[in-house]
Amino acid sequence: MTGIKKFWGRQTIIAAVSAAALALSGCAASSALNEGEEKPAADTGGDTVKVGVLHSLSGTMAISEVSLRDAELMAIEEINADGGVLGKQIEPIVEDGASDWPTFAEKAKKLLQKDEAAAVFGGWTSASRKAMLPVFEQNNGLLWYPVQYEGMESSPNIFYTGATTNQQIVPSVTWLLENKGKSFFLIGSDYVFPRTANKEIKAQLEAEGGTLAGEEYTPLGHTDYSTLISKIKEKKPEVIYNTLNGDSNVAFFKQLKDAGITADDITVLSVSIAEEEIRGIGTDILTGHYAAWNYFQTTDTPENEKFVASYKEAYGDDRVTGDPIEAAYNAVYLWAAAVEKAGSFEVDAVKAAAGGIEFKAPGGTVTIDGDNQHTYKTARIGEIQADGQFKEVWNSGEPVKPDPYLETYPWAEGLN
Amino acid sequence: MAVVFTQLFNGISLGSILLLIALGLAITFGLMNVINMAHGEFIMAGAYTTYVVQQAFSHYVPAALFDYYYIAAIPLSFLIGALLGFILEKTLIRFLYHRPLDSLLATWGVSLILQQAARSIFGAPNVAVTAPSWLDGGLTIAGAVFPYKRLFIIALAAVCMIALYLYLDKTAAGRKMRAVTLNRSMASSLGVSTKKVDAAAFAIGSGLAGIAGCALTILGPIGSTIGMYYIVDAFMIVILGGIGSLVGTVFGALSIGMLGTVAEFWTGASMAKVIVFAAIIAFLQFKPAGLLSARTRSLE
Amino acid sequence: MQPILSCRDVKVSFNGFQALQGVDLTVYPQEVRFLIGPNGAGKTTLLDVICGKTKASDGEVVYRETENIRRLQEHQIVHLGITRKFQAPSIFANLTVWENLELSLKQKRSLWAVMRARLIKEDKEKMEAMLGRIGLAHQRHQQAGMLAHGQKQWLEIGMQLMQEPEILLLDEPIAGMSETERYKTGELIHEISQNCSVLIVEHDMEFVRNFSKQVTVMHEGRVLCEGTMAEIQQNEQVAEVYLGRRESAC
Amino acid sequence: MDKKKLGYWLFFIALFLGPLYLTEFRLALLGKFLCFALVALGICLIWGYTGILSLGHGVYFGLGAYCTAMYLKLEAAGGGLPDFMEWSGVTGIPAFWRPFANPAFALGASLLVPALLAAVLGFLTFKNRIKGVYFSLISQAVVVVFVTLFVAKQDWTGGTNGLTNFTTFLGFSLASPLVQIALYLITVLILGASFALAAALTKSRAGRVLSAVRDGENRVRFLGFNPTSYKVFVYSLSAALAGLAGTLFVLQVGLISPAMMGIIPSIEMVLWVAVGGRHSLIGAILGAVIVNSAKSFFSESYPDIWSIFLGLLFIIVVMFLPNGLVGAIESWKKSRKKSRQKGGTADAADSVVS
Repeated sequence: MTGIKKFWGRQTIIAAVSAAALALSGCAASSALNEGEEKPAADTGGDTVKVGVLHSLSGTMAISEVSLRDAELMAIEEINADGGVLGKQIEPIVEDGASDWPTFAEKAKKLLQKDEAAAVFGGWTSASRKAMLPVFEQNNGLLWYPVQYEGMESSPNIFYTGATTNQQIVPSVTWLLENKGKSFFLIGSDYVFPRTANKEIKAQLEAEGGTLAGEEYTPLGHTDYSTLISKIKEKKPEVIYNTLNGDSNVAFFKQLKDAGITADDITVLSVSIAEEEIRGIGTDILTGHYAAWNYFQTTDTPENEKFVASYKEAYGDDRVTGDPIEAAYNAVYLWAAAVEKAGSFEVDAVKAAAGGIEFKAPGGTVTIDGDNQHTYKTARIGEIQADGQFKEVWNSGEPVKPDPYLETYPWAEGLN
Repeated sequence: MAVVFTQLFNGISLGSILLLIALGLAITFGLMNVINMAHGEFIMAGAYTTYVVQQAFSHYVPAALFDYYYIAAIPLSFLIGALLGFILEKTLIRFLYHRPLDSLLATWGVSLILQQAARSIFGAPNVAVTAPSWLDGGLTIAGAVFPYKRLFIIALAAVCMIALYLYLDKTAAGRKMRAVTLNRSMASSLGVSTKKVDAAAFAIGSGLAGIAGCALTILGPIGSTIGMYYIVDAFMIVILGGIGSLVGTVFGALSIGMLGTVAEFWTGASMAKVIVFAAIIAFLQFKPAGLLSARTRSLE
Repeated sequence: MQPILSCRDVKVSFNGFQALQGVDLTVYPQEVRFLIGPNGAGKTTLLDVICGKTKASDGEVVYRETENIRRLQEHQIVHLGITRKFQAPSIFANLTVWENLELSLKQKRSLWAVMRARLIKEDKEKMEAMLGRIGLAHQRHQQAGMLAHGQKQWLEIGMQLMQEPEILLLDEPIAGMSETERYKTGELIHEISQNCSVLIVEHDMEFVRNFSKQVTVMHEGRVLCEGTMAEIQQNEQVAEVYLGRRESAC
Repeated sequence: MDKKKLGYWLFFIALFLGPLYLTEFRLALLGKFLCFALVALGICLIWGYTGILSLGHGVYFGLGAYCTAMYLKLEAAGGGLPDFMEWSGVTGIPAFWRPFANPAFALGASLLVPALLAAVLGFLTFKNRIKGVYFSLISQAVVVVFVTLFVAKQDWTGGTNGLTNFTTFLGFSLASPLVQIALYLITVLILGASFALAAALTKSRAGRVLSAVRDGENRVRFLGFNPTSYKVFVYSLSAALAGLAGTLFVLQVGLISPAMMGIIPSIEMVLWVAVGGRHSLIGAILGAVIVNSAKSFFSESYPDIWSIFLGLLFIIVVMFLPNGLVGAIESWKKSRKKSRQKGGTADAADSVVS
């Protein structure tokens, strides 16, 4: 019995600690807050309206997402300076998703239930969006997701202000086939976007007369591309379609150049390299390669001139804009316009009013498609210049209607 | 045929990169038995040092001399890594020599702090380092291209290895280090200051991580998280090679490099990673002491 | 009489170094056998081989003429009734004296049996008796790590005895003990040998002289000679390699 | 002794009554933390009591969660193909998925799969006497293997997105607040039961063998115990607890992805135990709740720098509180007792409070 006595005896004090811990778990878990109502509903009382800004400010995704937060905060400031929305100032509540998907879900829940945010702007990776989706659907919240993605989704509680595949990938593949060559080598990081995108590209290649030279995936964070480049050399493709993510791009392009492959030998078209990423990779090794987007910092519109100027003024001359940054900026304006039209912050009212909302965005006019809550966007292809900027070589002329399920493309029939 | 040569070369190249990464650990972990999870962040520190040196050269040094920034960056990366290691040893590690599992946890905390510090100083996005132009291009033999950068890294790894070997075997300071790591109490009773030797050994190991970081800048990204990509690999190499054996570390790095590239060539990069790590786990079941081991692993 | 343990041509090498170069040793029931020899003679290594800590590279270790235990694991050897006390006290420092003894009880040691095990009256009585015998009755609730050095040695001997061994291997049991403690230990060893064989490695010649019957001298991984202490002291070879050297060392 | 038990009872009753005084959001958070506490309990058993430091418990947590998530996904798909398989181009449900349509099978598997994997891995490594930091590092290699595999086999596992967007569990809507409260209560009950089980184990003779293994594995062998079987047992038990926690997590949070099995979460799990007190079961539970509360708090208040706080926490605990909060409180209590004994002013009322 001594053992038992010892076990219990050692820890008498714990009972007291338990009470303290319980209080901690309750209180610390949520910072100073007023005990809110059980049911979340956009809080429209007072002079301000709260919105959430939810991006990864730490962890591996912080590299990309911090700029989106900056753009969203800038748009909010501009709107506030202009008198706000429905006469109310927008009060942004910034949260860190920490590159961790359950954290995104947890923070989304917090923004909706505790802060009663009228809308949340956030996310980058598909995984973070997928994690937040059920939260927004269950709490009838509103998420504005500003990054190009793989399509095949249309949640009633999400507005997608980045491109879906038919506004970025599909036209770029057509352009490559017409201008650069028929033989494609697909490389991507091993996760959902590249795999899904490549599935669509393969179907499109088959339908439009291209050939598949190879398809390779590398784990996220992979940095040795020597073997993959050997494979590319063996297959001698004319085009490399690149859906690598983040850091891997740096390693890939550096090592591609070392292997003696230049833009003249094989064209690389990327869909995840914007102006900011170019700076991290180094312009010298990217010059002459291509990227497909809906916006470049060099896009020639009066709105863009102003946008770039104020972004640099707000965050420093050395900062650059880019497609996701612009889409994040647009998201805030589109939401504000929809609220004004609805005359209410209520999610259902805003959703009902959103269809057809237009915004003269830096990258050209964008319009919300009421059917799938994506936006009409102009597709663009740019060539990377020695100064780290893009020279636009092609655009779709007019905004392309979003088609997340590729329903209007016969070759895509078997895909979903 | 060119493919075979290229792949063989790729294997050696990857092995040499892994060796550079693991060489510092071979000292701090292999000889000193300290689990330093912040080793990856010392690699990161070396990479950022290279970036800073490059920035300094582009601002203050005539353009004609710019290409030599890299020559200056290598010893500076070593010094920064060594300095960080020295501070870490003096403030934290020396209290934890008898608690290896705890040093693992504490240094993990250090690595979190260093990563965040890098983000605060250099910003969240990656920074770019332009490799010196004398490393551009490659040697073409029989249709296979051997990039100069990779040849350079192989050479650098070899030089570090040899320098380390000479230091440990041929200098008085190095022999003291060996003596302390082999038998602490005996060495100290012979008048060796174990405190000094510990600090020096840890600093050298960390400095080597700095050099690895400097080398990585010419091949890959420079950001706050690069340390995390390599840390597990580095530990696996040292364990696989055999604790306390530098030669074992070389074998470990080269065999992982070769296996990795061969597996990647036949399958894909993801499956190659799975195969390599599964192979390591399986191998250690049969030979828990690693390929070569200087000491029998004491049981208690 | 049938030997309880016979080592035949036991060899051990560590990375090429021949620690044992073919040792033959026979131990009989209820015998107290002392193993002496200069440092590095292989005495402790021999104990290691018998208890399974070190695996012999060649030779046989036979228990009761029937079972070769050379390849058995340590705990299996313990199950046969061969227990070992190490040179450095190896008790469980974070457990109490009482708990240390409880773990040492002769019992079914399988996981399932131990999980259901309860202290029965008989066990408690045995443990109480042992506490008295090793003089730690008042320290029963102390953490073993807090005991004095001599007390730790006694506790460990007690732990070996709780296992009711057939063969007890002792490595320098009196190191660090006071004069009286030494004497008591010697007495205890003779008492023990009523029920089991004891194989002792010891450096203290005084102790060996006082308590030995049979002594085996080892040198450089071999058995040099066997006999009573008196016979050993007459042996010139022994004097040369061992006693002679010892005198000069002193 | 009764006082102590009373304390535990009060603690768990207070948790059980959580729905009465916590908002829906906080209750959900606490529910999640209690899942983590269950993992911490298992880690405490192997680390604090047996001396095995596993840096790979994320895998067991993840496997348990995936087993249950597969069932939820199939139920959400209503007999059809789960959504992610559709867009991954899979035409039929893979054979190994099919049994998971049965909830009993899925829940059973969520316990047994982690336990079996741990048993196999543990048996090999422990039998080969790999321990200490070597075991810890090998457990990290296991994490790398599983995370890479789960990410790469996207058409079977959902890739980096993981499995999410569930609808019902045994027919109950997971979105319903009542169901969430019920799940919370179940979590509290399971945590309480696991705590009682773990406490019973540690105070049994087998528990003392485990402590003995921690203090000196070889010496245990010379008492005739085979440490391998004890270590394999406790390691599997700990893995099963992690798997169970994964199940409860996926039911409450509605999401599991390879990121949650990774090296970083695995190390964080150990931190919880270190903060609470590695030698104390209740400490492990408190540590998990406190660290995660602090994480939520800091990342809400100072999102940019919470990893610095986390890093400092690691260092401070290791350097100054090697036995965690519970250890610190105990030694404080001891020193107070001592000083009081010296002063001879022992106050009866005071000692009742402590």
